Amino acid sequence: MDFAKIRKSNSFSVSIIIVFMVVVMCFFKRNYLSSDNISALLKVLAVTTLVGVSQMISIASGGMNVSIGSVGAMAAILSGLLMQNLKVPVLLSILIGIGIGVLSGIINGLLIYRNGGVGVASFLTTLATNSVFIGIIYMITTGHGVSKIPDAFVAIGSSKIGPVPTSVLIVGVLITLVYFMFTYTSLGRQILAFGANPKAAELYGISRFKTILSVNIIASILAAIAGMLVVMRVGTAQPDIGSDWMLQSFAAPLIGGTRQAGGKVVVFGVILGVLVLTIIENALVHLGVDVYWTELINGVVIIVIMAFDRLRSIKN
Amino acid sequence: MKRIKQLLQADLSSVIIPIITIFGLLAITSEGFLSSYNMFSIFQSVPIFVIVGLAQMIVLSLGQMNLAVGSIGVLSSVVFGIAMQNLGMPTSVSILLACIAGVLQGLIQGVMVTKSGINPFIISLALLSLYKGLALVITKGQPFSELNAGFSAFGNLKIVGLFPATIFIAALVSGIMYVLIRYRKLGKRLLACGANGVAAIYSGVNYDKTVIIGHAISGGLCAIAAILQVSRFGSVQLSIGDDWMLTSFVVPVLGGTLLSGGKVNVIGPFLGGFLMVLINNAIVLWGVSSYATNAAVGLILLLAYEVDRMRKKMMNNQAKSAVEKEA
Amino acid sequence: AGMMAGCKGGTDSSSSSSQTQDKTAYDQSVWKDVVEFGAVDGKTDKDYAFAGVFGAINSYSDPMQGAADIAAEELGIKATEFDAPKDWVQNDQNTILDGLIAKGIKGIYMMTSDPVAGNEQISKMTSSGVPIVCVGGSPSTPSKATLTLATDVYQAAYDGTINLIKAMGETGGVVGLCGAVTDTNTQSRMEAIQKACAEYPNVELIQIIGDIDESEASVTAIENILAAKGDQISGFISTCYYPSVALAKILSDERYSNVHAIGCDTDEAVLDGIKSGALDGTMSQNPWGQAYLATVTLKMLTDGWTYKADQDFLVDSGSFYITKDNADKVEQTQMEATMEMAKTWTDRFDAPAK
Amino acid sequence: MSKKEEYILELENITKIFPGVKALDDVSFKIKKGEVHALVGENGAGKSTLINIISGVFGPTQGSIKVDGKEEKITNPSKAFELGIGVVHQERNLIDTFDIAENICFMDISTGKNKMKDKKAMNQKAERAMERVGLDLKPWQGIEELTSGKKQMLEIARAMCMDSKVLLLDEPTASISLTEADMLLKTVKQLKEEGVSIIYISHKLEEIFEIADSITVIRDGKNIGETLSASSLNKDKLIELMVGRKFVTETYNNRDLSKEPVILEAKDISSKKNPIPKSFQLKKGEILGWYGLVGAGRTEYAREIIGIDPITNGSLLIKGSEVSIKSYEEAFQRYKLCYISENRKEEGLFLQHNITDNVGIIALDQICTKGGFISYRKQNEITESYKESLSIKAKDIFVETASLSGGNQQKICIAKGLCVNPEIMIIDEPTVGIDVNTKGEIHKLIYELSVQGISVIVISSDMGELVGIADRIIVFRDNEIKGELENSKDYESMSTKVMGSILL
Ligand SMILES: Nc1ncnc2c1ncn2[C@@H]1O[C@H](COP(=O)(O)OP(=O)(O)OP(=O)(O)O)[C@@H](O)[C@H]1O
Ligand SMILES: Nc1ncnc2c1ncn2[C@@H]1O[C@H](COP(=O)(O)OP(=O)(O)OP(=O)(O)O)[C@@H](O)[C@H]1O
Ligand SMILES: [Mg+2]
Ligand SMILES: [Mg+2]
Repeated sequence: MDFAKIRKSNSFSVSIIIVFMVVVMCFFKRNYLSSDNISALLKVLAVTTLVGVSQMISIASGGMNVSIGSVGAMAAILSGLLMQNLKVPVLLSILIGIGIGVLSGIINGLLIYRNGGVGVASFLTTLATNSVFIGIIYMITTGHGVSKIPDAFVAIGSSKIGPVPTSVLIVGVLITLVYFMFTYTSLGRQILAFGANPKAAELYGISRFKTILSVNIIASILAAIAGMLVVMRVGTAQPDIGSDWMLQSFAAPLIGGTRQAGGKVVVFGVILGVLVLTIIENALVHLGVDVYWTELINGVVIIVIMAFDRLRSIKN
Repeated sequence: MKRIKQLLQADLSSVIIPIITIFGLLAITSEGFLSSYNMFSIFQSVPIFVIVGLAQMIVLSLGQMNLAVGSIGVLSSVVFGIAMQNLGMPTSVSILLACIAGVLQGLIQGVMVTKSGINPFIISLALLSLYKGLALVITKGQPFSELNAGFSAFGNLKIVGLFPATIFIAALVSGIMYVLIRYRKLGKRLLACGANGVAAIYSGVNYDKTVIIGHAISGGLCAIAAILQVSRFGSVQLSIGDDWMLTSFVVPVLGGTLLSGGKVNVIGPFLGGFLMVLINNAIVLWGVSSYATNAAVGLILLLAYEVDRMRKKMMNNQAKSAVEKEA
Repeated sequence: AGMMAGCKGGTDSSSSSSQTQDKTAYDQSVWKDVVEFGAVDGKTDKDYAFAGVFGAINSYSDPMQGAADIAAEELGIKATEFDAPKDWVQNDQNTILDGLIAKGIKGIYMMTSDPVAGNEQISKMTSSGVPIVCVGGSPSTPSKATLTLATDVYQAAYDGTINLIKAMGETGGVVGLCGAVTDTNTQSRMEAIQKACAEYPNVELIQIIGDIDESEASVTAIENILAAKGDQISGFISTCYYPSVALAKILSDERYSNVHAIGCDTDEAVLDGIKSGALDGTMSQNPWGQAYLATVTLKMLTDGWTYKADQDFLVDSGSFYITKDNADKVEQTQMEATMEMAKTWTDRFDAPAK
Repeated sequence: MSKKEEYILELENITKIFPGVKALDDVSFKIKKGEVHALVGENGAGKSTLINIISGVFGPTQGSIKVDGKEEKITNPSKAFELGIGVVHQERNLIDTFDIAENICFMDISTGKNKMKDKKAMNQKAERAMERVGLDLKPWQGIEELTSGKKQMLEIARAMCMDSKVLLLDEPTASISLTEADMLLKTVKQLKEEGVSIIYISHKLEEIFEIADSITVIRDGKNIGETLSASSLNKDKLIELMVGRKFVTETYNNRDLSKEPVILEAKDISSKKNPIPKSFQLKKGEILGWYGLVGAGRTEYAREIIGIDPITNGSLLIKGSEVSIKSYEEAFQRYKLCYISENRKEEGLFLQHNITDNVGIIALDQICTKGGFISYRKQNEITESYKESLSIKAKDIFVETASLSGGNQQKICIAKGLCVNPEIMIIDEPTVGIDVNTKGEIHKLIYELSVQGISVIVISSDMGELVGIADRIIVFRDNEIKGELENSKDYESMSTKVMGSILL
């Protein structure tokens, strides 16, 4: 990759903005880059990145998945309940949590396939399954969190390996795997081809069924892991986990350069997108912005960032 | 049997059949269901669902999404509140101002979507924060509760002891939208832009203008929904619209609007809204835990898909066998 | 657990038909000979079908149905129902309320999902002859509800902040954590925090963070503010549930052992936080007493009692500062305070004319 | 036994019924190893449907297929590839977000044979494939900006590198230039030498006679008679078989337009994309042909004139007065200047809409009542009349345009252009993918329009077409106008002149 190409990329302009935001924040707040704040940022970053990557995979295949949050919550609640009530070992619970992801991925995948496959169908179907999943969560928990989570489980989230929080490391590994999948494996390329032009992909031998199923399983596994990471971070498994993931999950990959219509992903761009979102959130707290202004500023900053990216791409 | 087949073939069967089924079941199993209190309450919930659904539908018909429906609603109602409470304007002027505010917000969204080249989804997302934020900054979160008494009464006005006045507004708005989409040039242009933007341009349609108008109408509808909500609550509330987004998608989709743009069913949202309200009502009347509300709505949505598939399959088979017979 | 019972809903309670009702509970209660047992004046059991509806699914309302059913048993009426919308959405609550009335519920104790918007629904219900008693938090006034049994949210937030400041040794920086800023109750809580902080010259209100009544958002916000201004913060006052749970988790870290915090509600996670020392205490209200007295009130209103015009609309049901010392006796504390109120409860009403 | 083995592909009694249409009715034919088998027939005859069945896109309602003498159920495209059947479909099927190499080596990706991506091997493979079809592009280039001709060649390159025993080519030359087509035909011949069997569909009968060994004619979903050897037929006879009656090509006489006023004049128009200034004049009632090879810049020039791409320099005069057109809407509404795109799927049709709605959107003014309300009765009448006059083959006017055959879709695009009563029409490649019969009808239509006083610019890469109908021909090459010729209506002399000016 030569520099000229990098300079033209969307990731580059988003990076500039991130650096700019950090510099401004450092100017106002000397301790902005304190290790405390960096670790606070990283912890949020980990979960949101996973959520964004999960959505990115769906977008890549030309679909949308609005049930990410409820899948995450289901995995979190069920693994939590198993550990709390049945004293199931931590590792097994995690595996079962991932299993929930696989299962809901299969459900989503089958229904989406049955309902036609891409775009519309995936949005609607996951809208429906999301409602069902949330219903299930609330029927199981009656709205109560699972608070007796074993320390060993929570420790995974709060521990560090070297200077890096374990959760960040887990997400780092996962996102690298996803990058690898999209760049080097034929499954990844198949997903992209299907996303860009489902008809052509099918005419030339890509199975609609397999693609949709694998996309949804992978996306749901990531969502399930994200849900459990939240539990590790928060210390309890609350039924409201994932309730605010939907918009972030779309915003992060799209800001990061993923093509909304499918077929093109910038895997590490998701991290940039998440950085933008979390830095805004973090900065608003640091600057002590009045509660009534946070929403407004949030909106304005996102528009400014996207406008900047746009201006640069016009110039190029 | 033939009747049932015919019914299944109707475009709206995927919403009408569940409505009839649930209505029938409720009427049989629950004695309170047909009470005038309950009927009134049901009809009272429908209008806002319908109009919010229409607001989303018109943007869906363009092949886009309006995530900011709720925020447009809340900012419009704040304008309404300021006009009526702080400036002492008469009701009609306040309503007009609120609608203008809604149209304006939609207009801004439309202009940004067409002219800025920024991803429409992100624009809508950002405006969602921006409009809501603006409403909060203006009001500091304070509601407006000193509204014109007559206006507040309107939201709970009964006609013939059964129908809330607001449902007539919803019917009127649906009717106007129906005519607009089906019988006016604008409607054809909207659908064309949704189906294939480039082809629309080559058919002499001003794409940008049409998209902007579509968003503006959507904004206006959000404002109308907000005003109805205000009149039902009797106050301007900054949480108005917080719960609209999901509804706005579910209602038109239950009513048969394709999410990919280019095809809509204007009567659909009315029925879709009615179905949603019926489901919610059934859950309380049958004493099902309200936790199941979500699950039920989801299942109905999936069911709508099944019915639709059955319908298409049947029609295809019929057409096929017709060809075979000919031969 | 109380909520699951609500799911079954409309199941016939044992008291529905027979005359051979168990009056032992009545005989031992404070209501003996004051409020009549069972249906009166040719009314039937059906006229005493009551329900409770909370503003959202929330652990605050956990003790309510149990308390209401104790009252129902004491007074010889049907067991109550309980329900709540998933989120604080007035429209959803309206659907539940209207459905219950259609189903034949004749009296409701409730907390509005939105204090202002819920008022119109209260008017609608009362005008169709269903008495309403508000609990948990007051709707905006004037309201058609008979009365409100609640803790004054302003007072509770104020008291909580004062308790925090005392725990801090009356000096240091305070951070307030609040729920939805569109809620008028949140606004009064914010005012209360500001006022309490202003009363102490050495106490500075660093910031109030709003809109974080969610499990993830609250953790993020608290971590962010600790990273930003950790050295200035001596205490947190939380006025809603999720931030309280988050504080219990985050402040259990040794580094924050000198940061004080007062939570809200008495959920297990919060009480555990108090026991472990992460939180200094929590502001408990009295949901048990609210539901208990509200049910009694509904029965009285149906019997023909009327609320005296000179009585306050808002009846303080008390709030308690729960610390390590009384963390095990939360419900008991609430019951005791309630029974104290119950002794003079009927004084607030005019007895039915015979 | 030995005789049977000669056939690589045998179709037996294939019937395909779509809801409402019997697309194929008892079609049978056989293909020998190493022969080029042409399928000809009018638009909507069922050729593409047949291709789709052989390549596993959908199954037949009845009938069976034998590959190499063995009966096979080809249930999906992958199965077809496994059996060694490669295909280039009528519509473009490339992945826009993939680069050239990935598109060419798409089968490696879709079959998942090579689990890991080997970029280098892929690039080499792609380069070899492109060389074979005469494409000079870099394998790592993106494809979004390629012209439609290049894209078509890419698809052919992809089909070539599948190493198939049978290759199905559905109108591969419809939108490519003559040189590219020559290259393609050469490759086809070479493949034939290598023993590959080819099914070749085209409406260009010259090509058929150039390469086909045997020909099967399909009319209304049935095959007409047995398969014929190409040498036993001539063009007229073939057309007669296709159309079902004797077919006469009309000739249009030269007209004297010297007294007609100039209605459209472009003076040194250039744009950012095309800095070379170009001028031309169009008279009232004239048919002006724009000839050029694919990619010569005709479409772009037209887009500048109709206000879609902005003009940087030069001036445009309509009826003598200078105009500045800012959008196509303006050109269309105000100046009655109408353009029909060469790209019917992307720029012409609303595929999910039915025929009436496709026509209605452009004829809004005609179908509206005085009060501005749309009259569906009028919309149907107008559509019905065009269905008749252009003989659009569809069950009725309420079918989705997506389900129509390619040629019929093109006719709808033309109907769309006609129904606005334009004063000036620019028709870009009007007869791509159109059968001979309809082609004649469209030419007649264009001629009649010009007689009514409408001025028409016909952009075409088909010299015969232009020589047949144009009054004057402008020749484009590399974004430049290379010459302007009066049409003598004599194909031989005109083509030498045109080629002369292109090479100039
Ligand atoms: N998916 C479909 N659904 C319904 N009808 C279809 C479908 N595909 C094709 N048809 C119909 O089948 C008939 C044959 O179409 P086909 O595309 O095979 O024609 P063709 O011979 O390839 O014509 P052309 O030369 O115009 O490409 C047409 O009448 C067409 O409308
Ligand atoms: N992506 C591209 N990169 C570079 N040049 C391009 C690109 N796309 C088109 N061109 C060039 O633009 C010019 C005009 O193309 P245009 O499509 O207008 O030609 P045309 O004569 O109409 O041919 P066609 O029959 O393909 O429409 C050609 O020189 C072509 O090579
Ligand atoms: Mg074809
Ligand atoms: Mg062209």
